[in-house]
Amino acid sequence: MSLLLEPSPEKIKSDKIYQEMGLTDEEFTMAEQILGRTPNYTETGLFSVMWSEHCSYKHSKVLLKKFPVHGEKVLQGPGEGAGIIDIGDEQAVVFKIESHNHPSAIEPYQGAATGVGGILRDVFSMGAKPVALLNSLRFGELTSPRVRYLFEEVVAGIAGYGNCVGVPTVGGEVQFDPCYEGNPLVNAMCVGLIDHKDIQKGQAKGAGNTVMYVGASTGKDGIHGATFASEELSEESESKRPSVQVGDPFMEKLLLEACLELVQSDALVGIQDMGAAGLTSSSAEMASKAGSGIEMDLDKVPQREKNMTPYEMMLSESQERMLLVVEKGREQEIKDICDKWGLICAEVGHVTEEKRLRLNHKGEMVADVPVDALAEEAPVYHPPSTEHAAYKVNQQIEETIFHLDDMKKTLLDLLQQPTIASKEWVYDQYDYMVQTNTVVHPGSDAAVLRVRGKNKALAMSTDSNSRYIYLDPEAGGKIAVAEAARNIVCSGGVPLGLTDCLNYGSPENPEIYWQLEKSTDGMSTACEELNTPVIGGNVSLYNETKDGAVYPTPVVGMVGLIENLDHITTQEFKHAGDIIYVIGEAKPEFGGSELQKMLEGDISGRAPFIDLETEKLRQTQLLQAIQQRSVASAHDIAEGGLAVAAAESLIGSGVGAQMTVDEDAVAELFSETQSRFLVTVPKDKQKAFEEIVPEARELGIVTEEEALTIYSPAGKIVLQAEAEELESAWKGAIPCLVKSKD
Amino acid sequence: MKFAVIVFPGSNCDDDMVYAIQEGLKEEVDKVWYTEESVADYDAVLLPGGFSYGDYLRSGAIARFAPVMESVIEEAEKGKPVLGVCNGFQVLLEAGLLPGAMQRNKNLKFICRPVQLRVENNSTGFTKAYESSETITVPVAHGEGNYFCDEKTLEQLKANDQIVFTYQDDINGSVAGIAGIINEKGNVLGMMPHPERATANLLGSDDGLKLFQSILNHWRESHVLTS
Amino acid sequence: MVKVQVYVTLKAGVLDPQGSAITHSLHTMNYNEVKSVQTGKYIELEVEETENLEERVKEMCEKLLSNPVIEDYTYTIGEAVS
Amino acid sequence: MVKVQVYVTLKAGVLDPQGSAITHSLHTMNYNEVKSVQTGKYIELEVEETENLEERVKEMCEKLLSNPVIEDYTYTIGEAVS
Ligand SMILES: Nc1ncnc2c1ncn2[C@@H]1O[C@H](COP(=O)(O)OP(=O)(O)O)[C@@H](O)[C@H]1O
Ligand SMILES: [Mg+2]
Repeated sequence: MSLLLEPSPEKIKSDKIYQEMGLTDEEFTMAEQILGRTPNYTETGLFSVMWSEHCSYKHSKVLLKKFPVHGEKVLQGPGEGAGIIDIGDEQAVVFKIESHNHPSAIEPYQGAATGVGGILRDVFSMGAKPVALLNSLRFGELTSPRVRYLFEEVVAGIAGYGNCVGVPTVGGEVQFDPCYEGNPLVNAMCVGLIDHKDIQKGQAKGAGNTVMYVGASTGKDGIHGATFASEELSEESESKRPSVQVGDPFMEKLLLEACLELVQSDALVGIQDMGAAGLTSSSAEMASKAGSGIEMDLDKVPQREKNMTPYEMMLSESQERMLLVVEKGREQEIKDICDKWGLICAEVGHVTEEKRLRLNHKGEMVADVPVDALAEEAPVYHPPSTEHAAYKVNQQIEETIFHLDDMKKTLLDLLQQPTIASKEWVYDQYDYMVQTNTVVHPGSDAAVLRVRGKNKALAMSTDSNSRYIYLDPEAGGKIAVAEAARNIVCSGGVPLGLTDCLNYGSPENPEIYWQLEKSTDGMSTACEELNTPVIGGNVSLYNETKDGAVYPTPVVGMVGLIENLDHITTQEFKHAGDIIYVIGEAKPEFGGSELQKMLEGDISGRAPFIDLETEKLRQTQLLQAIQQRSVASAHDIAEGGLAVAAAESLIGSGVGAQMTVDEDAVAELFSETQSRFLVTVPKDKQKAFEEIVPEARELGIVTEEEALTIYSPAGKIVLQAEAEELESAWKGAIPCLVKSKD
Repeated sequence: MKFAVIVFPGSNCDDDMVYAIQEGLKEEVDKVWYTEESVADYDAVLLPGGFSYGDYLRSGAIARFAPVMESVIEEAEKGKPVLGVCNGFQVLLEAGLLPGAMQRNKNLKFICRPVQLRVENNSTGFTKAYESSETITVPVAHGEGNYFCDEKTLEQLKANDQIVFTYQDDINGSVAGIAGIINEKGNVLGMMPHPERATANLLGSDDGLKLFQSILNHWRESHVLTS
Repeated sequence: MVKVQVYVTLKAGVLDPQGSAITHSLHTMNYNEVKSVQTGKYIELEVEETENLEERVKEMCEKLLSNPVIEDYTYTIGEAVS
Repeated sequence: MVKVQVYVTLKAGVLDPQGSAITHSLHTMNYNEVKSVQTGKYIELEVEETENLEERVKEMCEKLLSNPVIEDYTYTIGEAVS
């Protein structure tokens, strides 16, 4: 019935209805040429979602090609649900990060929850058991009630979904800056473990094989979610609200268990989750990757609502669904497994030789489109690029020299900056222990999970400092990768590779495209230098509101291998009497620093300098020292500088520290100079440590007295604070901000 | 000794419980699917934590009607040791094997962290390996762990020494700081904290192991006596 | 088909942390006229007409839809819906 | 004092996982006459009588008590209670 209400091909063309779906005039003409006729409503929908930025990467493809994606241990690079890296013993680690920014801006709880659900499916559809979740979040300032609402609901949504599915949320990061006020960033990452033999592909091989649908039934939710994610947020997005998807973590858990059983069956040929653009992308991509086609009977698609049109079914982004390709004749084996888990399972079509996506509905063919046109041949754009105006200005600003009267007050104030403050309020809500493998909890540099039954562990972390990237995209891009690697190294791991989520404003703005270009250049260079290939990722563009774009925020999710459980290292100071070292000299670099933001209310100037060779050398040495058991604690010096790093290492450790710093105490304590580490070493390991890390400079000693005392070279006290004061400032800040309801 | 770990749709700490028995206690354990009709062949029944049926409606409300529960209730009434952890505790409450009910944590948020517990009663078959009034560290992870019962029930719990664990600090608003209770007969224990998450120092604590050891020791004693 | 509406509320004397939180929020939003808030559940069932409908609804409420230890329930059995 | 009753339900088309789980559970308990279940919230407010009571109740519903993105609400403003 409602089919009759759909506009005819002629009307779609004459009234430019395709524009509402996100296609440009040129793109629509391209679609016409591909088909040799004007596409009907359903077909226009197929093109519009598959050629959306979210699915086709049309504005970023060129840049992604620059990433180094190969490595000895890489088993699967970009191109599948998630990348895979070998970790020995016939095992591999599978991981990927993905954004859910736009849904979260509209409905923060469900937006964040379904973001977690989607990334989980990317990982278990590869055949892997999800063992950890991480996230990377950006919000405006917590002084705004709307931001507090978004923050609380996003955290609750992540917790609500992950906790219920039973995958521990072990790490992440949260930063606050006014540029994210109307457009928060919610990136979720999932890490899985797999035996080599179980690795699956999302491929529709073998003409005649059966296409099966498993999981939740299809509703009208999320229709056009992919194009929605590819537009700027405006008042109009409000009216698209009904497209919000609701997550069902219970269904996800059943689907997860069923999939882990399904991949053990050799009746399964291919499997892919229905993510963005749902049934359309999963079918077209699986066929395209296998060089085949798919024909489906839409009447067989399990539907949650009456009278759904082919357009609605194909574009729905209902959650918790999977598409399978099954060897013909063995469908029952698959159904039995799904039955056991109480899941709907339907035969919806079959694989064809001819490389087309054909859809039948109520006895009529309603779409007939070449699969490669949808999955591979989206237009690729090389948008114009212009140096960002702010960059030149900032490069010319002289480094500010801060004169601080009260170092203790400065430190306490810094510890209360929401970006630096303890995130315990957040991770207290995440079940970070389920599956009982979490050795290092959230709160340290990287989370560490043991690999059950083996004497090894995985370290993982998400990182990005968008302030640096805004000031200097190339340097900032390098720093994002380097910092992630530092976190892995500090916990005793060898960085294996990374996944990235590129969150930017509109690529159609040449200055933003320039940010994208420069920062991915920086990231690529750092990946080469640090030997951390990019095995997958996600791009989220159009993160802007009428007040402007977010800072360029490429989030790096890195995973490392800890080769021996004895190598696991945390940032906490351990024993009184251990010697405190710093690796790396501080320079007065305050551009984009927390100190600058705190004192001046905004950022300006040059981002900190980074030399990747130095970075690599220090990481290699520190890791070696850790592997030779000469290190008691290690922490990278990041936001807030050495003083904040020392306070973080001391809080909760039950010990204190005395240190003597350089003449220029402000720089030494608060500068964010790169490639620096704060390390403690047991007395009897001092010599061994210094031999491995000759550059390390002794700063002082871990004390029994629970206080931080910092002396000048002349022996004068520069800063003295009780551990308790530091702790209450650091831990109290976020709960206090969240509670303030005015 | 042979343990059964009940698996409901959506259970997510079932494997953790299995590992605790296999690796921590080194005893035999099976996962028992919710549609099974009998747990009579097992020496103890463990209802795992996490979630079940998504914890929709109320935690444990739907699981309580899973087919296997009939046999669990029957065995519990016969005196077989039954331990419910977190979601398992909620199932026991819903099933009426233990008195009271769970509400959402008083701060309305999920909480996950290691907490300090006080062993209030170390004479049960689940706690004999602990010292009296010992303080132990065991993690919690729950959104609905705010134990409620009326005055009269609380009086009874106290009078019969049925309060087995209490929280050192009030983390969720539970009546009388209750973290775990046992039935009058002494064979059904429900507790919100997760002992199976505290069975190895690598994970932060092994204080939970003694609980499982207590079950084993108790079973061995009674087994030797009867055989 | 009959529409059954079930309301589940907390028993008197059982604390309602969610209700208190809402009251508090409403006050900070300047709805000071609100003196107290009680939260509960609203459950709508579509049921095929059966003989002992009311009795069976009662059973469902007692067994599953509410927890009698802390909750009360009421229900209305509506007109037949198409 | 006036008693205000607010009913919050999911908008049509929004997935109700809880409702499906309850339906399923009722079926395994042999209440097969139940065809579908929709869950929602029931909120009871005690409010001091004010002039523009209804308008303010509407505001509260829209701003706090319901989430207009996925939920609808209805309310009744009852007789004054003592
Ligand atoms: N920023 C990026 N860096 C590297 N690879 C990327 C990036 N963005 C996307 N990719 C890769 O492109 C492929 C398609 O991504 P996506 O459409 O998000 O996959 P899916 O829909 O399966 O989640 C994936 O293999 C992904 O890893
Ligand atoms: Mg996906």
